[in-house]
Order: sequence, then structure tokens, then C-alpha cells
Amino acid sequence: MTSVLASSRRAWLPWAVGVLVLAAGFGLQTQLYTDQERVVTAVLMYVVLAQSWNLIGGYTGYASFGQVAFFGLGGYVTGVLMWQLRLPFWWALAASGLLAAGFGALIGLPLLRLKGHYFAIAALGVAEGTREVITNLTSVTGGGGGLTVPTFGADAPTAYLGNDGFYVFFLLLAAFAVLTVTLVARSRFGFGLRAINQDEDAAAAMGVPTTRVKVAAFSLSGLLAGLAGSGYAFQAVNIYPGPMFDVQITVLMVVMVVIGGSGTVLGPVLGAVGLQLLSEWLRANYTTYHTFILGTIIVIAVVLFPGGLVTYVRGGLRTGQWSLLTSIRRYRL
Amino acid sequence: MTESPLLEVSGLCAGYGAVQVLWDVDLTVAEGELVAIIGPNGAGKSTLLRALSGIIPISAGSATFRGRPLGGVTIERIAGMGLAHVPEGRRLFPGMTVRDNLRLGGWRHGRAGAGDQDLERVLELFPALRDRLRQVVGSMSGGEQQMCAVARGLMSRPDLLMIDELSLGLAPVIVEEIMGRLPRIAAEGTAVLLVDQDVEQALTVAGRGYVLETGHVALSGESGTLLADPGVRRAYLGIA
Amino acid sequence: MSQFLQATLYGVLQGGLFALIAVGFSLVWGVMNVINIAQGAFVVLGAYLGWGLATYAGIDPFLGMLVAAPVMFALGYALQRFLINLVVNAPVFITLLLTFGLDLMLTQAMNIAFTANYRAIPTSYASRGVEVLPDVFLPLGRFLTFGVGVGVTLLLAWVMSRTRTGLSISATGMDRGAARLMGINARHVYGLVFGLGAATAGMAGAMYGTVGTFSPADAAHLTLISFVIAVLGGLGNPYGALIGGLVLGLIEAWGGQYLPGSWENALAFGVFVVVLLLRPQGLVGRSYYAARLEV
Amino acid sequence: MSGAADTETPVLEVRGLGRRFGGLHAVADLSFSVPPGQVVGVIGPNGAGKSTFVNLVTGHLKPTSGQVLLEGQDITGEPPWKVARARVARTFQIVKPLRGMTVRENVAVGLLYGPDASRHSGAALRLADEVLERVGLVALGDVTPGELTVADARRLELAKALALRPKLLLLDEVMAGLRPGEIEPSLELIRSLSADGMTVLVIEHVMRAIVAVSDRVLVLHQGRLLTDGPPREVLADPRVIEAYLGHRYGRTHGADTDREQPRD
Repeated sequence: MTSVLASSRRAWLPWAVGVLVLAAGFGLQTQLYTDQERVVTAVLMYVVLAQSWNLIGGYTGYASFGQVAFFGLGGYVTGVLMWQLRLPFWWALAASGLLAAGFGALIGLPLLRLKGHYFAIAALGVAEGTREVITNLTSVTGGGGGLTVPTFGADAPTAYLGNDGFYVFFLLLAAFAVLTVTLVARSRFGFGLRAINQDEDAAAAMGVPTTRVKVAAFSLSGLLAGLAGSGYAFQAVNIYPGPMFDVQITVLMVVMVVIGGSGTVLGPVLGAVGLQLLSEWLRANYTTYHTFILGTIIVIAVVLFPGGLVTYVRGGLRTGQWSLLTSIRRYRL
Repeated sequence: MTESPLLEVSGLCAGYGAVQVLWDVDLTVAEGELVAIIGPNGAGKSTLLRALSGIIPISAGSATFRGRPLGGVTIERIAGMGLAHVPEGRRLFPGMTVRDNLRLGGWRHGRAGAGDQDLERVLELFPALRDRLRQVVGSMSGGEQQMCAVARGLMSRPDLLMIDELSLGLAPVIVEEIMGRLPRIAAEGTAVLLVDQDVEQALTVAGRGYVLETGHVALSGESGTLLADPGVRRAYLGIA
Repeated sequence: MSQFLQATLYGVLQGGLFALIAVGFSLVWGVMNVINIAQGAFVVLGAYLGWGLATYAGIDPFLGMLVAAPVMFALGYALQRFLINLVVNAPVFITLLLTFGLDLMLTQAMNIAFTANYRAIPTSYASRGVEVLPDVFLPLGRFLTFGVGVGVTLLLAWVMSRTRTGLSISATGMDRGAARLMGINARHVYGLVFGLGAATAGMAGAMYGTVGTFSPADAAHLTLISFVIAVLGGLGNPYGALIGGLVLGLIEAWGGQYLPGSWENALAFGVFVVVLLLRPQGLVGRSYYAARLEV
Repeated sequence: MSGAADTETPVLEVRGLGRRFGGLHAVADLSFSVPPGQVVGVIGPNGAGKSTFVNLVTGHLKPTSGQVLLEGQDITGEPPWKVARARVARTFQIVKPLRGMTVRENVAVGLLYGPDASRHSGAALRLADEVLERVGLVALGDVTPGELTVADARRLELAKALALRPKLLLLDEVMAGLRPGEIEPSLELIRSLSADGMTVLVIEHVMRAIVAVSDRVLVLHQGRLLTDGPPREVLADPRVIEAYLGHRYGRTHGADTDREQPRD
């Protein structure tokens, strides 16, 4: 996580670490019980979702409160294609990703003209509206009663992947998401996104076609969330509009990215892994108080590290300033 | 004058974050005095007023008002001490009527204060506002807005009224009208610290003046002396 | 025809309650630039307060809300003054995350204290109805909640525009820096605003409990409703909340009457997004709210 | 420096350019042209419409009337990024550094997206050092803009503009807030850019800078062109003094100026 120039001498290091982590992911699988394997699978899915939000909210600076729309859409495209048309999962997966990306471009064009929180809430409206449309297209989607992806026997276009299969699927998808964001961060496109995040007028004055770049970022973030939704729908078998478009999923993406460090490659990964594991651990050990404690932790983290953990550590390493009160001094009234 | 001045600034430094704008500024204003601060754009005039009213911190030097230090005091408290600041761009509450804006100006006197007496006093100074009391300020002309802003500042019966860029964007005849009221305000006991770009106007109404240039006090003295000083024009136009 | 009138009446009555649910959310957002995700939880908490007073002390919920309001006000004031104030100048989605954390805490605390079961605040009169026109019934309970909703919202509008304290709130929302230059204590004003937001939410909750069932799980939906209404009407404006509430109430009532399934919800969000794209400042909103926060 | 023949196609030409905000004419009926290689000072008191004019040329604002031509090509109403890719670069009066990026990365954005778009960020970052070298900021390449002094922040603003390798450079108060000693290097830089054939518009309050560097000065007042001519002549114009120092100052002191003028 060093700057591009400084890392040019040791450019291989992050890649090596990445490959090692991926290998460790495969190794870990052999050591896990079924329940634990499911937990880690969920963690990996959230890595994908957090990186999806990171692209548009973290790098581009457009906080989308409707990101779950892509997840839900991806899930329903897969569900409908496998249920109604008996298409194999892999085709449905590709279709889900492409449709979610297309949807991102479509709604991005009008929505990304809005600034700040107006964009955020318009995206929320789109997500809620999409859920309602899915709910009411009963003949296609099964409506509020949900739909069941055929998974067994001759009926199934693709055989169920099982716990091990979905673990590998989401491990590879998470690797793909992290790789995508890493490449974006270092590319011309990434420079454009960061410039837009800092100052759109200044970016435009340096030749960045802001609308085009923003829409592309939103579309790419839609692709990642759509792929995650697709895999989730297949894994869950029974899907319903409520859970597929749950606004809490969006909020979790935001929390993970912000707490980890938005606009960094590593932050969202740490945020997703840390928060999801913590949440699962609390759920297992403090069933009753689990969301209460989680809420408390979020409140404390937001007050102490509003810029995210990665940003805090990086700042500390650079300036030697580790005071936890810095951000309070900056943001209090 | 033997007693200590109303406002005393010495060696004041201030700026925004790491960026220092003012360097070692010395300045005094006595009770009931009308003082002008002039200087070209970017000289630090507004920054000085912002530092005095607590909007930005004073990084070095001191400023005292009635002998009490202003450094480290919150904006609200400084306003409560009787130091009113009419900010650049007027900053009226745009959706409110003139009357409501004026009422808020008298905030520091609490529920009992800011009574009809104060209102009557400022309306007498700016009679044009009398017919506008129920008008929403956003819909008024720039000149009327500036009158309302000055009147709002006076509603708190301050000991010192600081006005930032009074003439900005206003027609000369309006500027003349508002500036013409300032000596009377001072005569009635409220000292005035006027920041403006209109050198002639400002120095005509003020008794003394300071010329700021790139964050320093370049010149200071009686208005008449400054008006005749070629250094003033040099500060603005860069040539003699 | 009577069906249409009945739906319209129902929509208007529902709209009055919606206004009270959302007005505090809108005020907090408009004045402080804080999006309070815990708004729905405040409403549900108010409902539990009303329920508790009715169940254990036998206090009628329409009186109980007068107890709920000051309790919620104190809670809101303290939360702002001691917690939210620490990050109130941070970018808007930082404060949003903070209130999201609060929402999780409050909702789960209510789950623990009251269980997730659905409850209602029964009264002897709420279920009665009066036939105002042939085949058009006025449900008494909903009529009362409408009256309270509209009444309190208008009262808040009056307070905001006519009283000294209200003026200081409006002024702080329009230009915090200028308000502070008048000597207005912005920290206190923010506490008041958050307190008022919580108090109106609490009253709305007590009303909400008399006309239907509630549980902690309703919090998210209630926050979402507040979102839609605040944006439809325009931030920081009680009249805007009233208009937004009525628009949403009517869309839901008419849509529910004439559209199959739950298309009315899709319609509501469609209108929401279109309003945002065409008039981001809301139907009656003005853009100057929360415009100046730099000092 | 100037020496451009009138027959040459002007780098910039504006015809009847105007912009209204509500009832206010921020810029009204502005017409003039700038031949290649000229350094033109644009002055005027606060609110004269200088920054609006810059925004109209670069597409950050759309004009309500008139045209902007770049080397004879109509670019009126084009979005800012297209204008930038046509090699029109600008600085902002209130500096707009990309705060979350290092100084070097700031400049790289222009190199990646500008007219000579390089595809690879690594290459752009290396090229950025050349631009930083020119403005004297190369030693601070790894610093974030928040840690820069006013003078360095202005240099960065300039470097971001130069990353586009512009034909036409609009400098909106790049010297405001600088200490006298810091102004000379900026002037030196403008002269050297002009020597390379770049056309420069210097919008400035610091008069001595304008005089020192400009071939020609335009004075805007209340959105209109007040005068246009050689710097010394323009600054001696009583109307200009009046616009700056107030309406009576010009009358009482204007006469002195005529007497002082022959000194140079």
C-alpha cells in the first residue's frame, strides 16, 4: 500500500502477498468445519461488495446508498434465468454481471449529475424502487413469495456447488474484486476517479471527461455487486425481494469501507473481514447483545477513525501522530 | 488619551491552517473612534476581522477588547462581549424578513433586550428599512441588504462594530449614503472599524486609517495624511 | 366514487401522521446537515413509551405522548451534545454511519427490553368510525392521529418562524457562521434541533401505536419513509414535511386502491427519484438551508 | 515577446461574450482577440467579472451570449475537459489542488487525461517530474497539497495547468497572497513560457506583476471592457484609477498621474 513510485522497486511484493493470501485461502478451506466454512464464504462475499462500494463511494466520492440494487438485480437475473429458462449458472452469472453493469450505466447518467447526498438518496430511491418492481413482476420473478433456483436432479441446469464449491467461488470472486480495484487504483482510470473525488472542476480543467469516468466507475461497481448477487442467489436457493434488496446490505458495505479506509485497496478488505468476523463471533457468543455491541463498535470507530483504519495507520506512520483526538478536534463544533 | 484603547492588537499573526496571512499586525481603536483599514485585495483585511471575531484562531501576538484577551475565545462569546462583525458578503439570513434579521442581531441581550428602542434607533439611521421590515431580505437590492446588515450589527448595541467590505458590489451613491451614517454611529458611542477598498470614501469618513499590504501594516496615520501619501496608490497599483 | 373518496380520505389522514414521523428528520437534516438513520428507532421508542404508559399507568396514549415528548427531547439533546457533536462537521456520510450505529443499538435495546413481538396501544375509541358521506367512513383513531400530526407539525412551523428560539434555529440552519456572529450558541441550537427531532418522533410513535401494530423491526421502514418525505417536501421545512407526508399518503392510498399488488410502493419511489432529479431542493424547499457550515 | 502580426489567426478571440446571473450582468458584451505569444494582463476591481470571464472561456460556465474562438475554432459551450484537451489550461483563483493525492500525482492527472494523454500512470508520474522541475516544485513531489505553503500551492496550481502543454494559459490570480519576494520567480516563469511561444492571460490584482510581465492590459469594470492598451498607459488612465480607488480618488489624483508618466 505504498505510493506507486515508491513501490516500483518492490512492485512484486503486493502481488506476492496477494498470491500467498489466495493460496492461504485454499489452504484454510481444508481446516474449517462446515459452519466455519459458511462464515468465511460470507466474509468473502462481503469483500466483493465492499470493493464494489469502494469504487464508487471510496475512489470516486459518490456515496451510493442504493448499491444493493446491483446485488439484488444480479441475484434475480440469475434466479429467473435458471428457474424460468433453465440456463446454466455460468451463463446466468455472466448475464447478471453484464446486466448490473448496464443498469449502473443507465441510472448513472441521470443520477451522477446530482451532487453529494442528493446522489446518495436518489440511489437509495432507485434501489427501493427496483425491489418494488421485482416484487410486483410476479409472473417473472415469483413476486413477494420468492423463487426457488432449481438445484437438484435433472431439473437443475447446473448442479448445486455445495459448501466447498461456493467457498471457492467466492474466494475467486473476492480475488477478482481486489485485483480489479488494485488495477484501477494504479491506472489512468483510477487517477481520473481520485481527481473527480477531490474536485470535479479541477479534474475537468485537466481534461478528465468527468461524466464518462463517473458512469464507468458506477457501472464497474455494479458489475462486482451483480456478480456477488448472482452467486449468493444460487447459494441461497430460495430468494425473496426483501432480503435480496435489504438496505442493511448497502449500509454494511458503507460501514466496512469507511471503517477500513475508503479509497484504498486494503481498507475495504480489512473492514469486510474484521466486521463480518466480529459480527459472527458476537452472534455466536453474545446472541442477545450482538447487534447492540456491533452498533457500539461502529459508533466508537466512527468517532475515533472517521477516515478509516488504513488511513489512520498510514497517517500515523508518516507523521508520527497517533493521537486519537485529532479527528475529534477537526470535526467537532 | 490616557486610558487603554477599546481594541488593542499587537504583533498579531493569523491565517488558515498552515497558511499564514497576517504578519505582526499592530492596531488600536479607541472608544467611539472611526478607523478604516484599506488595502488591495488579498492584503489580509478580512482575515484580520475574522481573527478578531474568533472565526479563525490567532496564532501569535495578542488582541484585547476592553482589556480582555480575544485569543481562544469562541465566536459566540466574542459577539456577547459587544464586538459586532458585519461579515463580507453581508451574510444575512436570506429566507427571513428584515425584522427577523434585526431581531437576531440583538440576540446577546436575551429575551428582554433587542427591544423596540433598538429597532427604532437603527431605523432612524436607515429609514429606508422602515418600509421593508416585512420583506424577505433575499429579495432586496444590494444596497438595502447592506443597510440591513449594518443595522443588524448595531442591534446588539456593540461597543465596536467591524464592517467588512462595505462598498463591495454597490453603486457609489448607496455607498456614500451608508458611509455617511458611520460618523454618527461613532459619535453615539459605537466605535467603527471599517474595511473597504474604496480608499477615498473610507478615509473621508474615518479619522484614522491603516493600509494593509500582503499581510503587513504598510502605512498608518490620520486620514488626511494617508490620502496625500503616494504610498497608498503604490500599494494598490504597484506604481507611483 | 365513494371508493375514491374513501381512499383519498385515508391517504390524507395517513399523510398527517407521516408528516409528524418525518418532520424531525427533515429538521435535523436541513439545519445540521446530519442524516439521522435512527429516526425510525426514535419513532418506535416513542411508541413503546406510549404503550408502557398506557399498559402500566393507564394513561391514554394521546396524553402519554405529552410525557414521551420531553423524555425523547432530553435523550435527543444529550445524544447531540455529547456524541454527534464530536463529528458534526465531518462529511455527511460519517455522521450517517454514526447514527446508523445508534440505530443498531437502540433497535436491539428495544428488542431485548420489549421482545420482537408486535404490539399495539389499544384505546376504546380508536376503532370507531363515523360515516361522513354515503359509504365513506372517517375512522376516529386515524382522524385523531391526523389532527395531532398536522397540529404538532404546524406548531413546529409556528415556533420556527415566530419565536426567538425558532428564529435562532432557522438562522443557524441558513448560515451557521453568521448566526454565531450574532452570539447564538450553535452547539446549543444543534442540541435543541436534535431534541426536537427526537421529541416529534416520539409523539409520532405514540400515535403510530394507536392505529396499528409496531415492533422494533419497523424502525428501518420508518426511517425510509422519513427520507422520502423529507426529500419530497424539502429539507428543514415543517410545511415541506406536511406536503411530503400528504403526497406520500395519497400515493400509497390511491395506488393501493387502483394498482394491483404493491405497485404503489414502486410508484412512490419513482416519484421520489423524479422529484430529486428535477427539483433537488424539494417541492417547497429552498436551497439555502445548510448552505453555509464552514464556521 | 509580442510581435504578432495582425494578420495571424488570434489564439483567443471572444465576440460579444456575456453571462447573466439572474439580473446581474457579470460579463457583458466582451469582444477582443489575442495574437499568439502575447502576454495579456486582465485587471479590474473586485466583482469586475474577471473570474467569470475565465470560466466562460474554459467552459466551466456557459455564456448567455457571444462566442469564444480558439485559433478560429468555435469552442463556445464545450465542456471543460474538451477545452482542456484543446490545450487551453487554467489555474483557479481559489486553488483547487487534489488534496488526497501527492503533488506528483496531481500533475500526472493532467498528463494522463490531457491532449497528449499517456496511457500509463507510471510514465505519467515520471513525466510529472519534468513539469514540477519547471515550476520549482520537484523536491516536493511526494508531499500532499495540504502541507504546501501558499506560494507552493500556487506553483502546484500552475504545474497542473502546464501538464496540459497549453497553447493558451489563463492564470487566475496565481500571485494573490504571495510575499513580494515570491512574486519575482513567478514572473520569470511567465516570461519563459511566453518565450516558448505560449499565449498567456494573467488575471491579477498585484499590479506590479501585471506591469512587469504584460505586453498589453485589459481592464474590466462591472463586466465590461473599460480600456485596452499598453500597461503604463492603462494604469495612468483616470477611469482605471477611479474604478480601483473609488469614484472621487480618480478625479482628485488623476491629474498627478499625467505629470508622473514621463518619468519612465
